[in-house]
Amino acid sequence: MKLSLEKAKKFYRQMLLIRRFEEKSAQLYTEQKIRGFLHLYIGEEAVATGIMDALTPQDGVVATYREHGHALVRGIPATKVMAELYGKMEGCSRGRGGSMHLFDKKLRFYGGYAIVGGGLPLAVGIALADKRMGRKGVTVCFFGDGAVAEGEFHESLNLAALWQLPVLFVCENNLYGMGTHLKYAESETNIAKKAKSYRIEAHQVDGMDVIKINEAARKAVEYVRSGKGPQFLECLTYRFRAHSMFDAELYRTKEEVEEWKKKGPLVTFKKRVEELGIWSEIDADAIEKEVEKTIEEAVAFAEKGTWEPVSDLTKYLYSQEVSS
Amino acid sequence: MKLSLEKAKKFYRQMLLIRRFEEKSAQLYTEQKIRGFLHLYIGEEAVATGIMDALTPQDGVVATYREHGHALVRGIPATKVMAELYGKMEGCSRGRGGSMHLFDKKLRFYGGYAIVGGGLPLAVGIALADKRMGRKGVTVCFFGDGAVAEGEFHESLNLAALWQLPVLFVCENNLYGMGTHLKYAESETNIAKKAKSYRIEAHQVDGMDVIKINEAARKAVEYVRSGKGPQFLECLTYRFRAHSMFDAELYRTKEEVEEWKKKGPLVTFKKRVEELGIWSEIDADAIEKEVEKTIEEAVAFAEKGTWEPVSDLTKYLYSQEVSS
Amino acid sequence: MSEAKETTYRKAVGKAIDDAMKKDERVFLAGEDVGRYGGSYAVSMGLLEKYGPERIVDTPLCESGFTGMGIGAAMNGMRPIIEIMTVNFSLLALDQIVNNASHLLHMSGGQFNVPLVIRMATGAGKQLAAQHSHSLEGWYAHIPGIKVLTPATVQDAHDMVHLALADPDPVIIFENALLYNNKGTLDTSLEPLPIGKANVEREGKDMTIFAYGINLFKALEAAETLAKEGIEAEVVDLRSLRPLDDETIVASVKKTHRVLIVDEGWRSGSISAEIMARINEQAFFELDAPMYRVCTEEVPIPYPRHLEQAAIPTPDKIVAAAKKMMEES
Amino acid sequence: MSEAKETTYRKAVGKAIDDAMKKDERVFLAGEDVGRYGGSYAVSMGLLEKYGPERIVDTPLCESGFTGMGIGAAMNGMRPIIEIMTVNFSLLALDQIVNNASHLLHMSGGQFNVPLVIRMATGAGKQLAAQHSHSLEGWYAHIPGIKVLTPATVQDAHDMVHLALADPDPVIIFENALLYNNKGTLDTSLEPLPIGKANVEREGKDMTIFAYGINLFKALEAAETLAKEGIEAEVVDLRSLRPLDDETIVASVKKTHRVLIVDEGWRSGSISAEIMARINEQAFFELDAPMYRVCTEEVPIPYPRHLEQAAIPTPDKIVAAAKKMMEES
Ligand SMILES: Cc1ncc(C[n+]2csc(CCOP(=O)(O)OP(=O)(O)O)c2C)c(N)n1
Ligand SMILES: Cc1ncc(C[n+]2csc(CCOP(=O)(O)OP(=O)(O)O)c2C)c(N)n1
Ligand SMILES: [Mg+2]
Ligand SMILES: [Mg+2]
Repeated sequence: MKLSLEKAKKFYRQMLLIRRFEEKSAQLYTEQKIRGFLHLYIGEEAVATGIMDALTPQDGVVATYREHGHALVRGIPATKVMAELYGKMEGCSRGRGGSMHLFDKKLRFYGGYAIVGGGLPLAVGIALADKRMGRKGVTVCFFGDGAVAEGEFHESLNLAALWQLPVLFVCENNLYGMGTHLKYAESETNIAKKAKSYRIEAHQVDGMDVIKINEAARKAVEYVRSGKGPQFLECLTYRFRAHSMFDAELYRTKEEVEEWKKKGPLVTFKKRVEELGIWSEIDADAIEKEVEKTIEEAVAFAEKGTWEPVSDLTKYLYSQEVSS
Repeated sequence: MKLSLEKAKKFYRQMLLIRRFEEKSAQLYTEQKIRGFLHLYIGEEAVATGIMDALTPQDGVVATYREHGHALVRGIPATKVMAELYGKMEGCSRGRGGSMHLFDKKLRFYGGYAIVGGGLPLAVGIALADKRMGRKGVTVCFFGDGAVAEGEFHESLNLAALWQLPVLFVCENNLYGMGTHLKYAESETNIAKKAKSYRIEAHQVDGMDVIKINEAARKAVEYVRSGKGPQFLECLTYRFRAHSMFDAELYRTKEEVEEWKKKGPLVTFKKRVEELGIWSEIDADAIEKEVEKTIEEAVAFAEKGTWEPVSDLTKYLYSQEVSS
Repeated sequence: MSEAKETTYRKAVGKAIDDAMKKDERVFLAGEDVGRYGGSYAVSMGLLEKYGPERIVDTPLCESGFTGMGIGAAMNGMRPIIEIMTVNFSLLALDQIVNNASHLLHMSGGQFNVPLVIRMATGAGKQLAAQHSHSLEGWYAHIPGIKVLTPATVQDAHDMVHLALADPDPVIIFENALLYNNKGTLDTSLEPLPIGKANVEREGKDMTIFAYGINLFKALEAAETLAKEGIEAEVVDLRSLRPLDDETIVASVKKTHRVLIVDEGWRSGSISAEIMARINEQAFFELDAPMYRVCTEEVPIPYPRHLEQAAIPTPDKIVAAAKKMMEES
Repeated sequence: MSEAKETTYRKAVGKAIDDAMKKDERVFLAGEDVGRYGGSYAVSMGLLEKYGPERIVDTPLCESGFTGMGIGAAMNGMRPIIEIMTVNFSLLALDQIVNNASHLLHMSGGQFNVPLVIRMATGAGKQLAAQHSHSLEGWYAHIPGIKVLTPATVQDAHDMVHLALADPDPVIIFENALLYNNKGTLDTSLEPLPIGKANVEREGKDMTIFAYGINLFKALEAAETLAKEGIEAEVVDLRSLRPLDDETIVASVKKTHRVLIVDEGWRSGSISAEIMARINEQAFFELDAPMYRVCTEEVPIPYPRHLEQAAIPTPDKIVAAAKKMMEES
């Protein structure tokens, strides 16, 4: 396993960016600057970071409602993501989507979807289009362990496997769908095994270790890009915060959360990089400051942002103006 | 393997009844006595016959739109089934359902369903009720290979396995969903294997051999009734006739059909029973006559049947009369 | 003897479920996160401890599967309450609701009734954006074979659970998510107003405002404002969208001769249209002016508050429409 | 130069798909049994041989999966035609249609349009009973962000495929299954009448009958009968249920002052109600009588012919309603 210093710094910066961005968002939520639902990715930063690094601009991304991290790491500027959380017109979805619906067409970031499982068939179609049009893109589709029980999971995996489409399915198994533990949701809790039953190559990966995830992702993306069909990664991770901002967390113990925090992505990263002997070469303080600055700028940008005029309410219902 | 003469006769009579009943139905369809869709079970008679014999009156049955055989063997009189195909009020669904919607509450025949996959969640619920109410019933759910791709298949198998419900899933794998061969529908064509991925005990059975099906069904029903959870039987069979009456059968060759006919359920039965040395004791002619008579009576009954008055059109929209 | 108590809409629903489960072994509650999480809107908080996981059933995410499960259980003698977390996810279960639940009794020739209760949260107003802000109760009312209830008051939030459970056929209850915190009086000694009866919440002579669910309160607020300007609006709580109470509707039209309908569905094909159609059919010559409706703008609901409020009915919009109507006749 | 030819509705749709596929590499057809079977209504017969299985795509049974696939492919540059065998099965795909296809452009702030065409067979009249006889096109018209087309004529059966493919947004085409064998004239040299334009099929002065799809022909037949009794009915083919052509509708009302709407949806919440609502809003004072509608009885469609016919609109029922209306004013 090799890891360049450059890459190590990048991973650290990205994971920290997600972490701090979301801590700030949580605070802004209590200040009512951000409203609606806010699902934090804290604890799971390694997944988006490790996967996204394996992609190129020609690849596509389909995400869920817990997608701040994916959006940031895919390259949507923190300014535009924050403005979106504020609901400002300068946001990446013009402020209309908010936390659950981040989009960026140029980056082939196909969006955050808030119907659990609803993004999977789209990923199949995006990949089908790439294949048919002779492009080399890989479509990465993120979803949670909870989505696995939905019919669309089944339908999409079958289609992708049947037609050998270039999809990389990434299941972020954080053990819970809201308050429901995986063991209360699935008769078979090994999700990678389920994926294999569609004849899809599937692997379980330590979802707290960005380096391992990145390795697995590079192999998977290469495999998919070479035309061998879809692949499936189950990333074993954990959500440190509540499901959304309205969750009393009755379904798990504080101890359980604390146990997982000990192996959180930043902790694990530091340990791994120390083992590699390059932690000392990473100027963590500088990165922390840099991230802090990015977030300050993001907030300032969002604060300065403007509200979409009410007269635009029906704009973009259709591509052209249509009278009803 | 034991097979009493009594049982052998019963199987033969039942399979023949289905065969002749449907041959007659096909003829009546060309005479326009029967309308709408008519999906024939011819070639697959061994499945319903072998399974149903393993059930008791406390068990429930959920079927598809190809369910004449299931209805007859479960015990709905041929008269009432034929009257239903005619659309007469004396039919088992008051004439309203026709071929695709045979019901009989007393026999716990929960109906023919025409939305592929739509019956599976119902079977889960029926079984759940039996379990919760401390009854010993087993719910048998029939569906085709085509249904396997539907999301509801996935959702239902997971629920039944997760909650260890008394469901016996019976997949009638006749290789085609309309004109689509299984290999064009499933990345994994071994359906029993798919079922196992939910941690459901699953077996493939020769769907042309009523004796083997019956053996497998008896074991499966015992297993399910004892509270061990659901079980899954994949019966490998074949449909000899067109999908419905409007099918040019462009998707398969005459030769393929002829090959399968050589191992059809009646042919296979005779061979097996000859091996057992009891074929000579079955008076096949007498059974043929008996069946013929049953069908004549059924047609006469249907012909004599009456039409539900138009004034009853809105009856049973609700259990009690409701003004809109 | 009156047993009126102050409580919340949330607790009123929870109490009704609790009481029903105590009384009737056949009743169970199933849905996503109804148990260990405590209910996504905390309606079933505490019930898991009381009744255990066999009667307060946390389901996996599979709306079609667990709704169909409820139908099957109802056909086989139980009285399931299926909670679909919000109406937005119910689209995944529509096949089961339309093709099975609503059709079974009729298509089986009267054999299999489906005593199923489905509850779901509905409505916009919480800045949850496009995929989490639907108000489809009026759309559901198109389906024959089901009943569609829309409790607005705390009393109805409670009573309708019991009415639905007592009904031999499938009943869907739409609980507007913004109402859960509402406070009001619950009197469990009262005989519930039956399914299919609308309720005149405020008498008036100049026009009738028909509304249901949360919009009842917006209509009442608008009526107060209008009263100050000398316009006396009658406000009718529809309560049930299927069946609609034609009798009460027409009686009010005959009294006021002017109609304004408020509903949170998208305008085209809303329940407002159906009410207008019926009034046209049954009381055309009673009308002094064209009927008006205040509905939701025909767009996916955007996230920011100002756009969300611009999209959905508000007291201001109701007042404005009412005044315009008065001028026109 | 006119190139009018006699053909069938079925062949007109097939030809349009064929021509579009020839012209535009981005177009493909996907759905259950569109290929090897030849299409469940034989619309795509022969196309597999011509275009191969990558462009005439037989899908497994998974309506949600392959509809969502079509949305994704459309977002990524293709022009998919998704065939959902019949509207009855489309309920399984509704989440994809409502929450994704119809919402994406708006909720992404104008970034992702979805140039998707969905075709499905609709309607009763073939004795297919409760689960196979829905007419939900009017219901679909409630959804903002999609367009809903209902070709009645052979010309429209053809043209609307091209109109839909040229449209940058999701368009659903409802083909009434009883029309596939209809014969009529197809002139491919004609400029298609755009989406959203209704068409006056028959001029008249005494009343307007609005209809679409197969009911256009029932309305025309009724108009002939009425003409014999001295009642001159104008017959308007709505063509598109979303958007509705308010202009043509109102113009006709201003001319005839009496309105009868025929549609095959269940009455409550049908598109007829919406049309009544709009006429009430836009032309109330033009009406000489209450508006009438002939819709489907609010029951699951029963199998036997006499009950099925009793449930759905027929020329007789239209004539009877028309006469009653004439008497009432
Ligand atoms: C179809 C659907 N059902 C229910 C919900 C409500 N809901 C939102 S997130 C969630 C849990 C999803 O869990 P998982 O897929 O594991 O993702 P996680 O939140 O853990 O990242 C639920 C039930 C929804 N959004 N969509
Ligand atoms: C949800 C749904 N999609 C499509 C159809 C149309 N259809 C009816 S039967 C059938 C094939 C089903 O195949 P299978 O499950 O293998 O059953 P078989 O007919 O072979 O017995 C199809 C596509 C349907 N009835 N329901
Ligand atoms: Mg999870
Ligand atoms: Mg089959």
